[in-house]
Amino acid sequence: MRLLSYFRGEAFQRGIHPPSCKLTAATPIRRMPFAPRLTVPLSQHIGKPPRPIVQVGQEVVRGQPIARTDDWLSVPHHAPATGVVEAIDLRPSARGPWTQSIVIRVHPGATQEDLWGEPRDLSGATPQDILQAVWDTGMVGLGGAAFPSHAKLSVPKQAKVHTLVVNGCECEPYLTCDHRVMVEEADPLIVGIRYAMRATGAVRTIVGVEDNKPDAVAAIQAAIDRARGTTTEGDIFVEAVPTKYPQGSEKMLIMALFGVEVPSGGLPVQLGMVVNNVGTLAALGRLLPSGRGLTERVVTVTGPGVARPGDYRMPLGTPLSFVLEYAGAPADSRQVILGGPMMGQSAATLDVPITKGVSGVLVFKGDDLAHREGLRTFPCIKCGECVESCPMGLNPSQLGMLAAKREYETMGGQYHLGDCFECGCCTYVCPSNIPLVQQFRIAKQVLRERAV
Amino acid sequence: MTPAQAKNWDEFMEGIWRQNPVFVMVLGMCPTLAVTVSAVNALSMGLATTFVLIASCFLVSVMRNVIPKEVRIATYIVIIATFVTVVDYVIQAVSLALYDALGAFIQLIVVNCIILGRAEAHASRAAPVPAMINATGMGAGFTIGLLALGVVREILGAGTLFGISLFGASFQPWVIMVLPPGGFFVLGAWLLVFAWWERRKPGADVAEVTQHA
Amino acid sequence: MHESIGQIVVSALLANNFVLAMFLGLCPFLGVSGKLDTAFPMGVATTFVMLVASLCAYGLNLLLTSFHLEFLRLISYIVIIASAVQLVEMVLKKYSPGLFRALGIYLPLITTNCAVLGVALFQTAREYDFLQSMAFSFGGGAGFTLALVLMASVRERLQLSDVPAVAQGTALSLMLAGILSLGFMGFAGLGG
Amino acid sequence: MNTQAMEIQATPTAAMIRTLGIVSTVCGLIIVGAFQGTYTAVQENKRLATERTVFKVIPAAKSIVEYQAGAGGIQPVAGEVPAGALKFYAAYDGSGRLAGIAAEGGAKGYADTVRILYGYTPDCRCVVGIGVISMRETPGIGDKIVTDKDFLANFVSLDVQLNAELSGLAHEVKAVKHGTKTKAWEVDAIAGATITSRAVGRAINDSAQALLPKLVPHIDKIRSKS
Amino acid sequence: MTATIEIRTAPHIRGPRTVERIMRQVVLSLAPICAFFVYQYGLSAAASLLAVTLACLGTERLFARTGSQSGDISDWSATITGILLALSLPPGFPLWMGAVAGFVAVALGKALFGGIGFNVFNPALVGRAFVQAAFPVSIAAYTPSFLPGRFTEFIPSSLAWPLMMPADNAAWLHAMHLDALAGATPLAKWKFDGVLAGAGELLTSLSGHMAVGPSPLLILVCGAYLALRRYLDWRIPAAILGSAGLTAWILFGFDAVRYPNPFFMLFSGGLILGAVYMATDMATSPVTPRGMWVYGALIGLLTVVIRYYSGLPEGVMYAILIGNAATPLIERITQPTPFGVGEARKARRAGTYPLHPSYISREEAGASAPKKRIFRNKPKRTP
Repeated sequence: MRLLSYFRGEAFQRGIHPPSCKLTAATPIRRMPFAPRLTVPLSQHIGKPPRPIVQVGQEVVRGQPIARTDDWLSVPHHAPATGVVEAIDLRPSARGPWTQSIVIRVHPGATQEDLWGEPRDLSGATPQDILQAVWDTGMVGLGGAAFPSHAKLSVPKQAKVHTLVVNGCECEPYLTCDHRVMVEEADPLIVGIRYAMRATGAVRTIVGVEDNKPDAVAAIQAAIDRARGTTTEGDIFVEAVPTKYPQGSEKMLIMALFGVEVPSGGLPVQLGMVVNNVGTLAALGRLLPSGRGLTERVVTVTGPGVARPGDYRMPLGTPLSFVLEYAGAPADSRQVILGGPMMGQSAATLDVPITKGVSGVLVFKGDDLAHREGLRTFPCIKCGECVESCPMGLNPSQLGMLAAKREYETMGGQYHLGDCFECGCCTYVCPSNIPLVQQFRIAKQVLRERAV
Repeated sequence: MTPAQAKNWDEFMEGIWRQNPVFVMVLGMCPTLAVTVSAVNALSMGLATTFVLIASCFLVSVMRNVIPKEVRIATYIVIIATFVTVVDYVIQAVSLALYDALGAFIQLIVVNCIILGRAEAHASRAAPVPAMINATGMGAGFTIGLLALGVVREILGAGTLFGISLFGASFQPWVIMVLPPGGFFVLGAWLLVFAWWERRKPGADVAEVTQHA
Repeated sequence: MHESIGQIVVSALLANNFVLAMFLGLCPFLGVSGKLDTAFPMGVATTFVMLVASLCAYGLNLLLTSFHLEFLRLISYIVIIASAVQLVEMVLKKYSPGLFRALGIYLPLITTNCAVLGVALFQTAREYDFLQSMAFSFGGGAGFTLALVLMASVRERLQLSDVPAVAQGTALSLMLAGILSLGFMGFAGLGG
Repeated sequence: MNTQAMEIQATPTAAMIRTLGIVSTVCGLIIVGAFQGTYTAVQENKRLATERTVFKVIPAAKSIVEYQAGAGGIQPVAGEVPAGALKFYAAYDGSGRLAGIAAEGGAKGYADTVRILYGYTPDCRCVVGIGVISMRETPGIGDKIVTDKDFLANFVSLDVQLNAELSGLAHEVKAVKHGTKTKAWEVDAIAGATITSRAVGRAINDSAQALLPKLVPHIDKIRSKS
Repeated sequence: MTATIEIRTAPHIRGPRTVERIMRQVVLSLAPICAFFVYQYGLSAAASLLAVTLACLGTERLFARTGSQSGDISDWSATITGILLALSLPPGFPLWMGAVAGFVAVALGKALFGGIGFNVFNPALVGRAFVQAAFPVSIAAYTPSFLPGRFTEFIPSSLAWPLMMPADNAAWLHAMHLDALAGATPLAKWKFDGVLAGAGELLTSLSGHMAVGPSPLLILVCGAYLALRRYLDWRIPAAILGSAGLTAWILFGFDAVRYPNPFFMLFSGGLILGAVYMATDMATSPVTPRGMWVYGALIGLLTVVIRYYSGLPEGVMYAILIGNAATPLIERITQPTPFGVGEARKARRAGTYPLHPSYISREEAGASAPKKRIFRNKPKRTP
């Protein structure tokens, strides 16, 4: 298998090729108008939520900080629109439980220009200064994980970073927001990359883009050529990698680009690398020089039957119901997914807002689900499809059988459950229709609880 | 029936039914599977084992107060081995053909867990008469078990029962029944039948439900 | 007529596997084959005891035949096997505590393992010489271990299956042993 | 645990030895009694079994005598058969004349060794019958060597004459494929049971190769019942 | 948007493959083989296929009704079992024995363990091994192929009364002026009579009255179709044929007189059928890629050993059964190495950028190479 994937020139071993369904790849990014009310949850990222610094009834200006914290693994939030703080209380969130949120009633006729923030010169800034500036923008990983960007860009003392890897794979079917960002905002991306290189001390940057997006590769290459001579930080390259799910996982991308495995349980920084999403860096490239905060992001709204699918630049906090109405979701929608179809979450209600980590809104109709619902679930027939698709080289078949008998300890200790990052390949390919990933999530949760 | 008789009857039936060494306790498997290719062999083996069982239990019971704890197992084994040797010679004297058919398994009665188990668990604590009654029950249970196997294997494997042809000359024997796998299968099938029967009894459902919950 | 050492080993290991073809040592086979972690040490311990017992029985038989005391064979064999197991236990305890801890709990079980007595009786009945006896007991022990390990690994897997409630337990083990035995029938005549 | 250990210590060694001694004595008595009591019956059984087989392979026989053939000729068996010597049975008819000789042979069959007894008649220098002593061949296939009439017909007159130097058989006895027997020393195998058939052929051949060169030169010594 | 929305967990899309689809594809690929089998042996073969398959389906239905089974006849797996079993039996095998084989295959080989996916042994082979042991005479009674009148007349042994001995085919064959031995399989002919069959006959089964099973070439083609569509794993047949061929070739090199050539080894008997269709049964073969190689190599080796050295002419069935039994053990030893757990591998071709020389060493990164043990994945005893 290893030999075969070598000869095929495959990026990494195993993985799957789901139909890409990138309906919106050629549509330019459009702006979405303000919803009447925007809901900004305080907890939008990994780490502690910040404290609100505005009161109910206070007028806020788009771009003005409304929540702030000193906690390292936490970022400030900025008002996504000019308006009045209507409430600070519990609102539904995508994950289910209601969370503390700031609700802003948007002024009619408010502009989408950012009115807060002053331009600054970062040409002589130290890495520490840049990190602080990144922190101030409230930036988190826009690829979906929503890990605070300043934390990701900061290098531990004992480690040394030589390469910045920029993740432009966007391997999830349907999603095209990163793709459009790369095509349309290649120049800000280069700017963002240069800041990131200075922050991390990397001497070169490689942008990895899946080879099903040649226009993105060309656009970035053009931007690199334009920037040539002005950069002082080091070389920037763009590289097409073979299309495969889950290439967007940083470990898989590093495997594809360098042919090395990130040690199990380790981080890329152990190999001297830092990985960032293209969307994040492009946004940084725009926000850092102007000194503004993150108030909007590009979200793919798509799905079979959506009337106006496309990539929309939408203010954070826009309620899902508004998004769907604007994009023309079909009346018989039965499932709304935040994120991609492989790893995204089902929205529990349409009141939940778009947050920093949402990269797509995917709508399925009843017909699309009927096929899946009609499938019978069999016991594992040991066809081995999952073993051949698990990018982490686990044995989902065995893990699934153990999970069915609640042998969680064995799964964790003997079969490396901890390495599973829930990409969903095993469940996608399983002919027996076993909810493998779902079982693994439960198992990991149980193990985590037992460990405490 | 007087209470004493009832108790004796109970002791006797325990080995035949509730603690049947073959079907319930699944002990003494080696002879059970090896020699039951025909009903005659099964019966002889059962009787030989029963004899050893009764005789050893009697002797153990008689001597139970003299035997020190530390050497009791050794003593039991010596006693059992003695009676096995006796049986060995008796069978040789009665029929050489039978002796050949049972082969080394007569001598292997020594390590049959049933006998040592009975000697240790029952005879060493009971008076000679109850010990013998219990042993007889066990032996009878063992013999019945062997016979159940032997009858099935002989009927299917040779079309005969105790050497008498049942289906006429053109019967197709199922050779597998007299081969090793057949022994495993027939005993397994008997156990399945018993398990199925047990579960049909009222009350089994409740146990099942709680097990699944 | 004269069987070579290799033939004896192969025959006892596969074609006439102690457990699957000769029904010897079934009690531990059914009892200890639930887990692979215990099955393998048990097999090794049994093989070791079989070798020792075979050695003792060979010597004893020489002694008994020279005094024409064949009728004491069975009783002396069983006594010597019981003592051999005790001896092995004591020696291991003294000189290899690690091994003793690994095998210790199995050793008493082996005394009543008919495979051990079977080796002694069969080697006498077949009039094997010293080397043949050793080969026979080694092959038999290895065959016992092989059957035990195969059985244990299959049963471990079946613990993850939804076996019908009726079939759970000894019945399933016996059926498995039967199918394994069917498979081993293919080796019939091997070494001939 | 401790009290138990104390109790164990409590039994004096002498008592243990005494008990074991008593048990051994009792058991010994029982065993010896059984051995002695059954000895004659067992020997009688064994003799009868042997005679029955010998009479089967040599139909004319009425009585038998055990002989051994060694380097120094042939003599009646007394006690142990020495190494290198071969045991055989001389069978005599009602008038005391030698009816034939029966000897054992064995060869590896399909499952285990097939042991047979074959009858040899010096008059025709051929095998006149076989009987199976022990085998574990597949029932229905291998065990046809006992019942298959065509196969048994091979052994009514199977040529085992010696070569000119009397050092071995003139022609090797060999089982051939079913239906292809052409020579008197060939054994026509049972269709489907070739391996067992071959084992029988080999058993006769091996035994005859070893026994007959030692036996035939001295055959006159046992022509009549002594 | 008025309809209520539903909550599900990721992934929200699914691959097209289902158990029924896999099984249906296998049945489809078996169809040409069955057709050729019927063409070779006529009425009896058709009746045998029908009887065995029906017995399997009936048994499956019976046990499915008890509620203890994970599948049903609608998943096609019992059909596969029936067809494979029938293909592995002689065409003139008495129908009642075929039904017994079918019953045993499903009852003992599958229902006992809980149905599809849980069986430890290939059900078809359990059934085959059972009747091989039970009726050794009938199962060795092959009849020549391409007999005249095969479409109008049954082979006499087919129509035996239940539980009764079948008629001997010898007289029937004799009436057709065919030697009684014409019915021996090429392997039996070689083993007992030292006659080697020709290459063409073996490959296509088309010429003469050879008593061979379905054509190996046809099976290979059908298997290749399945393998290309990834309905069976190509590694197992490759490993079996490779190991059997290699072993046979080495032995042939040692003693070309005693051992037949490897070509004969590969294409005679049921090796191809076993390697392509029987050993690849998903539930009973390892799921790990490395395990598949080990499993296949074991089966190939055992097949040759049994064919050469044991009393039987054919050993594929036993080899696969033993391979099945060893599968859990093989799987345990050959668990895949998780990503990032193995030792650092050299940059491969796909890796476009070699790592910068100044990157921190693996030791500093805290990555440690795991120790190798016999049972690699043995749980660590943690207090």
